[in-house]
Amino acid sequence: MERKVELKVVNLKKYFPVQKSFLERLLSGKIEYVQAVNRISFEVRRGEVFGLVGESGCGKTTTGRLITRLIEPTEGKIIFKGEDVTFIQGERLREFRKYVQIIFQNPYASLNPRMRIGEATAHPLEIHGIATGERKKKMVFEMLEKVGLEPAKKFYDLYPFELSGGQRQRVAIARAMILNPELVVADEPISMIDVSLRAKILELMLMLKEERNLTYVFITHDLAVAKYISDWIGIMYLGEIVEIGRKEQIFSTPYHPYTKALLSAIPVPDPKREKKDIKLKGEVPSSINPPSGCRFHPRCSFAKDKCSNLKPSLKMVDKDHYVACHLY
Amino acid sequence: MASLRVYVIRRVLVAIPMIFILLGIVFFIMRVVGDPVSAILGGHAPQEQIERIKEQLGLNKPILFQFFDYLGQLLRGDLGRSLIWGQRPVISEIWDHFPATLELSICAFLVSILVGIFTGIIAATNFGRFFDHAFRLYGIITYGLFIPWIGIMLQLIFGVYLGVLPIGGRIGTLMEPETITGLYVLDSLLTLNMESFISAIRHLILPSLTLGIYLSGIYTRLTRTHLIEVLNKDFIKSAWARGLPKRTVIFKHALKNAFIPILTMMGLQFALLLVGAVLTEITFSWPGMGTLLFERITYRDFTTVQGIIVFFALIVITVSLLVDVIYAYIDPRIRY
Amino acid sequence: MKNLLTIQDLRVYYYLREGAVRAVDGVSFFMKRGETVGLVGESGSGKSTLGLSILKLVSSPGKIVSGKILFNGNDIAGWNEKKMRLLRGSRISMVFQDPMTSLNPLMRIEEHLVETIRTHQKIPKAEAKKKASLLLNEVGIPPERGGDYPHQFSGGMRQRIGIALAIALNPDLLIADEFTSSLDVIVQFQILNLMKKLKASHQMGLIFISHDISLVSEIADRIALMYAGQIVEFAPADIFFSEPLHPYSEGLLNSVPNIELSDQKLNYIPGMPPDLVRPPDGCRFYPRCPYGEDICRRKEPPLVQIEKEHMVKCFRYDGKKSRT
Amino acid sequence: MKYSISRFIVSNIIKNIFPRKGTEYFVLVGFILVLLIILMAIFAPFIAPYDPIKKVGEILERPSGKFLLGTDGLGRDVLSRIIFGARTAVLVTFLAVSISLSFGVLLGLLSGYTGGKFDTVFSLVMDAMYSFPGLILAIVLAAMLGPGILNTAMAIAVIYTPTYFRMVRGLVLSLKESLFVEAARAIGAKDRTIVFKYIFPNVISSIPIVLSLNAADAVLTLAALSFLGLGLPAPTPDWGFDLRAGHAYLASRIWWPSTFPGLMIVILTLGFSLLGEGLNEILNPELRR
Amino acid sequence: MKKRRWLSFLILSFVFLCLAPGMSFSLQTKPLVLGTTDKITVLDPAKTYDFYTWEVFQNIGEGLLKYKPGTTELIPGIAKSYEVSPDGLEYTFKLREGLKFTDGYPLNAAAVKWSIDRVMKLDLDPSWLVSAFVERVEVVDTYTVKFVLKEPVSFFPALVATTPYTPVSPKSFPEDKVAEPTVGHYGPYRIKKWTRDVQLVLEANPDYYGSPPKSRLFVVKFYKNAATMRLALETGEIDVAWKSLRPIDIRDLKAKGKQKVLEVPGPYIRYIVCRCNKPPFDDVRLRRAIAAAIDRARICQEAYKGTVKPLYSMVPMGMWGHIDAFKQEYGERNLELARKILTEAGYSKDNPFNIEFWYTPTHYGDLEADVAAVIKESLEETGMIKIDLKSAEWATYAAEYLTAGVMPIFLLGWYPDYIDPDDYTSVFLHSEWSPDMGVFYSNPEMDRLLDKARTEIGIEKRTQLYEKIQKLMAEEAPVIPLFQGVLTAATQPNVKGVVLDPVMLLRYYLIYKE
Repeated sequence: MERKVELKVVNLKKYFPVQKSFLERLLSGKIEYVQAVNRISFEVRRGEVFGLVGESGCGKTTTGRLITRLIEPTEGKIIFKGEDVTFIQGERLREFRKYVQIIFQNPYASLNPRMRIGEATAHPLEIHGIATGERKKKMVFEMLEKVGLEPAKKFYDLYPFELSGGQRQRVAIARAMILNPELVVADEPISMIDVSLRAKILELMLMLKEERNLTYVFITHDLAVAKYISDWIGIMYLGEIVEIGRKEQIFSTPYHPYTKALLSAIPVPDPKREKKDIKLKGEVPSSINPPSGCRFHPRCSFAKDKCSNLKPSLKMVDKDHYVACHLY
Repeated sequence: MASLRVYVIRRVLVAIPMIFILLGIVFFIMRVVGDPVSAILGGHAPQEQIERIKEQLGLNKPILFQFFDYLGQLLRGDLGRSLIWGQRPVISEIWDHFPATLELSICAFLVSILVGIFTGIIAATNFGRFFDHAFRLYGIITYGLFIPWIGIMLQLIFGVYLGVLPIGGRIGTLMEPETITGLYVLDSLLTLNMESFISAIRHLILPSLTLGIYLSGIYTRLTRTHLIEVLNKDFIKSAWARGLPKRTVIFKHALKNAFIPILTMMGLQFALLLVGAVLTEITFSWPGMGTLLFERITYRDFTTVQGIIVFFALIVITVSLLVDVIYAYIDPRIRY
Repeated sequence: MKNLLTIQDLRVYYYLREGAVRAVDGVSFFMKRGETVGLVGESGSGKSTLGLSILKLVSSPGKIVSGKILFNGNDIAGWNEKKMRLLRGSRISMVFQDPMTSLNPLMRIEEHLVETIRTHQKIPKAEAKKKASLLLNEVGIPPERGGDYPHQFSGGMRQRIGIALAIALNPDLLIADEFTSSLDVIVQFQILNLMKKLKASHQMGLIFISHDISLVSEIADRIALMYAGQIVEFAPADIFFSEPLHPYSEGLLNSVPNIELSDQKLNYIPGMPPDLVRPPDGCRFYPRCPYGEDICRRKEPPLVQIEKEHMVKCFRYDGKKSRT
Repeated sequence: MKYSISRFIVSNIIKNIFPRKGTEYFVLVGFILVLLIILMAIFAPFIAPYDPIKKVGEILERPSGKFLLGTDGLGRDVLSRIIFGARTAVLVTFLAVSISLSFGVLLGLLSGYTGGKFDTVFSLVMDAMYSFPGLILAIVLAAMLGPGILNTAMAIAVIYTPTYFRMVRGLVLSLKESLFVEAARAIGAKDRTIVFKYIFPNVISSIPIVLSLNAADAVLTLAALSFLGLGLPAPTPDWGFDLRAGHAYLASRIWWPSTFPGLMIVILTLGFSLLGEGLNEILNPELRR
Repeated sequence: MKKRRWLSFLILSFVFLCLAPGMSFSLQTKPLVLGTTDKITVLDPAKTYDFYTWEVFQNIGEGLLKYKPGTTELIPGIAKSYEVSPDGLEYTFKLREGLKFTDGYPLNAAAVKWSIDRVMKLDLDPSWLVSAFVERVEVVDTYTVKFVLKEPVSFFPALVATTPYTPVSPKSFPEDKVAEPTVGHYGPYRIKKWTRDVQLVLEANPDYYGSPPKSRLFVVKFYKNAATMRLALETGEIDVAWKSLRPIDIRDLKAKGKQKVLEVPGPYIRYIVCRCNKPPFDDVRLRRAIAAAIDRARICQEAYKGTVKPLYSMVPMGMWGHIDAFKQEYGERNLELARKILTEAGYSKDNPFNIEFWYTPTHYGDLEADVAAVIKESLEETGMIKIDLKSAEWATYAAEYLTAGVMPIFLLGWYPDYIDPDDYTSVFLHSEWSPDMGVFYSNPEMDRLLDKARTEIGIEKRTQLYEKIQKLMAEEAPVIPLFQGVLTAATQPNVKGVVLDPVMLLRYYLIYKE
C-alpha cells in the first residue's frame, strides 16, 4: 500500500551570501555565495522515516532548517500535505509550526539557559494557546514522563545546566512533541550524546513515532544509525542528493560511487571482518566554488569527460531507487 | 603585497565615517552648549562687534552649514586658527605640543608593556599558584589606580622627600637639544648631547612610571588570560609532547600566539593611553596635548579644542589601522 | 618478547575545589613492541588523561598520584622534567584530536618539523629540512607545500602533518588521542589506513584512544575498555569483540549500530556514569549493571585474570574461568 | 520570569560568596569595600567627627588625635571631608551608571534586534564614541555643561553608554543566532516573546559584571573631572577636588590632604573592580580556569 | 654570563646617574633663571592685554616714558623729553637718536607713529588705551613725534608708559594683523629663543642705549603649577620664583629661611560686585549689609594665609588718594550693623535673605573656591543670610553671565591698565562703563565727580575728588573691596636687584647673581 505523501520537496535551493561588510562588498564588487543546497527534490511519506545522510558541510542541516521554514529558501518548493508552504508568513507560518517540528543536534545550546525545564516544555502550549494553568501543567508532566524524565515533578523546576546531555535532548524532544506535530525533523539528535545512551534516544523516537504515526526526516552523518532508524535514505554530497531509495536497496545495491565509498569506509565493530579498500581521492571541495558538472567527479575513480561538463540528474534505476550518476 | 595595500585602503575607507561621526559629536556638543564668540571677545563686547565676528566666522549660518564648512576646511588640511591670544593656526599649536605627548606616551607604553607582559607571563606559567594570584591582584589594583594620585605619591616620594627626581617639566633649563624629531631623548642622543639626554630621562622617569604602571595592569591581565588560553591549546600540548624546551614553547609558540589578541587590545587600549596621558601631563606639568586641551577648554577656544579632538581621532584611527596591518602581517590566517 | 609499556596501578587525580577528580584510578595494562592497544571509553572515562599521563603531560591541577609507568623497562613515573623532555617526541610521541588546533597557526609546517627534529637531533638545518620533506612525502603531502601555513590545509591533510610530526624521530610508541574523530568517515578511513601502513613500516607501538568502538576494531590488537577512570576489561581484540565479558563491554557493544547487521536490536545502558569526585564505594558500574549483586555495591571488584592476556574487573568472574 | 533570573544570579552568588581559596576572595573583598563606602555615604553625618565644609581647626594641621587625618588648607577636617566625599562619589557614580545603563541597554536591545539601517547608524556612532578616549569627551562635555552633580553624571554617562550598547548589541546579535532562539522560532514564538523571554534574560545576567566594572571606571572619571576642576562646585566634599587642592601643598611636605582623598578613590575603584572580576567568574563559570 | 654582568653594571650606573640628586652640569654661560606660573599670551603690543606679557614688553621693549624702578615716577624712555601744550591737548616727544629695532630697522618718529596707528587700526583688546584718548599722532621731524588728544587727560603720561604705546618695527610686524615675531622690538633685552609655555630666553640687546642688563642671559621658565616651581627654587633650578607662589609655600620658604622672600603690596585687587539694577541688590540696604558683614581678615588669613591684605577701598593702598572708605563707613567688620540693616530690610532669622553667590574656579587660581567658602561662612554668620554658592567656568562667567546680569552678586578681580586712581573707579562706578563690569550702577553725582577727576590736571584737586568718590562708593556699596594682592618673589640668597614696585612689572635687566 502506498502511503500518503506528507512532505514533498521540489528543486529546493539555498545560497548563502558570503558574509562581508558593506564596504568590502562595495570594493570587491561581487557577491559570493555558499551553495549550501542545490536543487534537491525528495518525498517523505506519512509514518515513514526519511534518513538524510551526508558528510559535514553537505547541506543536510540546511535542508532540515529549510523544511521547517527556519530559513527562507532561495528557490524551489516545499509542499506539506499538499499545501505549498514555501513562502508562507505570519499566522499561517505559526500554524504550520504546530505540525512541523525540529530537534537540534546540540542539546547544550538548544535550550534557553535561563528557562526551567517545565517552562521550556510548556512554552509551545502557551504560544499556540493550547492549554493554560493546571491543564498545561498536567500535559507537561505527561510529556516529561513520556520522554523518560521521571519524576517529572523534579525535572519541572530544574534549569538546563543541571541536566546531562541525554536528559537535555529528551527535553528538546518533549518540547517538540508536546504540540503533537505530524512531521519532525531530527537534525543529528544523537551525535553529541554518549555512545551508551544513544540507543535510548533512538528508541524513544521510534516509540513516539509508532504511537503517534509520526513522520521523521532524520538527518545524520552516520550511515549505521540511518540504517537502524530509516525507511528511506537520501545520500547528499556537496548540496545535492546523489542517491535516494529504500533503506534495503541502498545498503544491498548501492549505485553511486560516493555511496559505495561511504559504505565501505564505515567502521564495523568486528576485527575479523575483511577490510575493504576504497578508491577515493582527496577531500570535499569548497561549496563556494563547487566543481562543474557532477560535483563528485574530481574524487571519483570512474569519472569520464562527461562528468566534468554535464550535471547528472536523478534517474530511476529501480523501483523507488534513484541515482544521479552518468554511469547508469 | 598588493593585497595588503588593498586591505589598508579598505581599512582607511572604513575609518572615514568614524572620524566624521566623532567630529560631528564634538562639533554639535560645543556649538549647542557653548558660544564661541564670547570666547573671542572676552567679557564686554558691544552687540555689533559680536555680530561682526559672527559674520566673519560664519557663525550666523545654520549649524549644519557651519559643520559642512568646517568639514570642507578640514579636507583642505586646515584646522583653523585659535580663537584666543595669538590666534595661531591650530595645527602649529598641536605640533608644538605633540612631541611631548608622544615622548611620554612611548615611554609609558614601553614601561607598561615590559612590566605587563613580564608579570603576565609569570602569572600564566604559575597558573593557580601564588604568583598568579598576586599578579592578578596587581592587574586589578593598577587598573583602579587614579593617575594623579600615583603621580602625586611618586612626586612626594622621589621629588619631595628623597629629592632625587624632578616633578615637572620636560628637561632642565637651557638643555633642550637641537630639534630633529622633537623628542628630547631621541634628539639628545642624535646630537650626542649626554647632558640633555640624562636630564630628559630624569624628567621622564616619574611621568612615564605613573602612566606605565597604570596601563601595565591591563597588559598583565591580557597576557595572563591569553597566554593561559593559548597554553591550553592543542598545539601547545603538541609542542610539549614533541619534547620542545620550555623556553621555546612559552616564548616561540605560546607568547607569539597570545600576542595577537594582545595586539588587538593594544589598539583598543590606545585611547586609554591618551586619556592617561592627559591626566599625567596635568599632574606633572608636562607641556603636551593634554595640558593644551585642558587649558583651551577652560578658555573656550573652540577651534583649538575641535582641532585637538580631530587630531586625537586621527591618531586613534591611525593606530588601530596600524595594529590591524601588523596583525595581518603576523597572522597568516588573515586574508586581506 | 619484552613489554614496550607496562602501566601498573596508575592513579591521576585532578584537584579541584569540589574535591579530587579521580580521572584515572588504579589502571594497569601492558603492550608489546609494535602492538596497537585500543583505549576505548566514553567521554569523561579518563582515557585522554591516561594518554597524557604516559607522557607525564597532565597539566595542573592534575597530578600523577601513584603507580608505575614502565617504558622499555624503565619506570618513567619518577623521571624529572629534563629527562622526560628528551623522551617526548623522540621515543614516545603523540597525535592530537583536533587537527585544526594542534598546529601552531603562525608557523609554516616545515618549521614545525625542522624544529622538532633539531630539538632532538643535532643536525644542520638543511639536513633537517631534507628529512622534513621526506616525512611529508611519506604521509602523502607534496613536500613543496612545506612552506604553507596550517590554515591552508584541509582537516585530513593537517592530521597527516600531525602524524608526520609524531613519527619524525621514529618513536617506539605513538599515542593517538581521538585523532580521527573530527574527520568525516571517508577521510577517517584514509588516515586510518595511512596509520596502519606507517605503524608497520616504523614498527611502532600505538595507543589508539577513541570513544568509537567500531573504529578501534579496525586497528587494535588489544582493547582496553575504560569506565569511570578504571579499565574494566583488557583483552585481545578478537576475543573482546567476539566474547565480551564485562557487563559494560557487552552493553556498549550492543548499543552500537552495526551496518553489517540487518534488523539489529539496539540496546542501551540505563543511567549515567558516576561522579568521579565521589565515585560509588563498590563497583563503579554497579548502578547501571543489569547483573548487579549486593557485593558489587559494597566492594570494589578485583581485576580478574581470565586468560593470560585477558583481564576483567568484575565479581562475576572472580574465581571462575567462564561466563555463568 | 524576573524572579527566576534573579534567583539564578543570587543563588550563584550565594553559593560562591564564601570563598575557599585565592582569587575567590575577590568578590567578597570587593563587595565589602563597596558596601563600606556606601554605608559611609549613607551615614556620613553620623560618622564624620566634624562639619566637612567648616573650618574646625588650624589650617594644615598634621594628623593627630583631634584630627585623625589632619586638616586641609582651610582648616577643615580631612577625615570628615573624605567621609562626606563618599556621598558625592557614590551619588554621581550611581547616577552616571544608571543613566548610561538605561540608555545603553535599551538602545542596544533595539538596535541589535531590529538590525537594518537604524542599527548601522547607531552602532557606527557608538563605535566612534567608544573608540575615542572617553575622558577627553567627558572633559569637553563637563566643561560645556558646567559643574553640578547632574551635569557631571551626564558627562560621565555619555561616555559609558556605548559600552553597554556594544555589549548588549553584541550579545543580542549572538543570541539572535543562537540555537535556542532558533528553537523558539521553531515552536512558533513571536518576536516579542523571543526578545523578552529568550534574549533579554540572557543579556541581563551579564550586566552586573559590566555594571561594576563600569562603576569602577566612572569613579575614576569623576575623580579626573573633579581633579581638573570640572566636577562639582566647591565646597562640596569631593575626593578628586580635594586631591587637587592637596597637590598644592606637596612641596611643603604636607602629604595628608592629597594622600587620603586619593586613597579613597583607589579603594572604591578597587572595590568595584574586584566585585566585577569576582562576579565575572561566578556568573560566567565557563571562563573560570 | 660575563656579558650579562657587564650589562647590569651599565644599567646600574645609568640608574645611579639619573637618580643622583642635585647633579649639576657646567654650562658655558650660567644664565639667570626666573620661574613664573604666568604665561605669555600674545607677544604683540596691539593685542596683548595681560600683566605678564606686559612685563615681558617692559624688558624687550621700551615706551616713550617709563617708570623709575621702585617708584611710580615717570622718567624718559626712548623719548629724551616731552612737552605738553597749555590746553593739555598736545604732547610732543623728542626721541633719542640713532636707535635701531632688533631687526635693524631705525626707531624714529615715523616708526612710533606707525606703531600707534597700528594699534588703533587693529582695534583689539588694549587699543582703547590709545584710541579712547588719542585723536592722532603726527611726525614733526625724524625724532619728534606729537600726540593730539581728544580731550585733556590728566594721566596721559601714565598711559604712554603702557605696552600698547610700545613702538615696534614695521619691518617685522605686519600692519594689518596680529603677529608674534621674536625680533623687531627695542629694549634692554632681545629674544634669543622662545618656546611657548615652556621658556623664554633673553639676551642683552647690544644696541640698547642705556646701561646693559645686569645678567647677560636671562631665562624665564613657565610653570603650570606653583608647587613644581617652588621645588625648582629649592633645588636651585631657578634663581627667582615670581608670580605666583602659593601662600603656603611662601610661609614655608620664610620659615626655612634658605631663600629670600620679598613682598610689596601690588595694585591687584579683589572685590565683590552687586548687580545694582535688579532685585535684590537694587536695594542699597542689602548691599550695605553685605559690606558690613564681610570678614576680610578671615579671607586673607584662611584662604591666603596672610599673603594678601584687607582692602577698604577700590583705590589700592599705596596709591595717592587712597582712603579706607569702607572701614570708616562700616568698621573692620560689623555683624550687628549688618543684622540691623537686614532687619530693616525685612529679613530675620526665620526669614533669611536667600541669595546665589557666584564665583569662578578657573580664573583666579586654586584658592578661589576657598575664598567663596569663607565668604559664605562669614555672611551666614549673621544668621539672616543664606548663601547658595554657584560657580561657572571663566569664559561663561566673564563673557556671558557678567554682562547679561545673570549673577546677582559675584566675585571679581582687577588688574590696572594704567597706574592712576581713575583706572580703579570709573570702570565700576561710572554709569557708562559699569554695565560692562556687571555692576549696572548709575548715580549722576558719581558720574559728575568721576568726569571731573579725569580731566583735572592738578594732583591736589584730583586727590580731593577721589576721596569724595571713595566715600560715596562706600555709602552705596555697589562694589565691595575685599583685599589687595601682595607681590611676592622668592629668590636664591645670592640674587640681587629684584625691584618690586606698584607697577607690578618686574624689570629683569636689574636682576643679577653675586
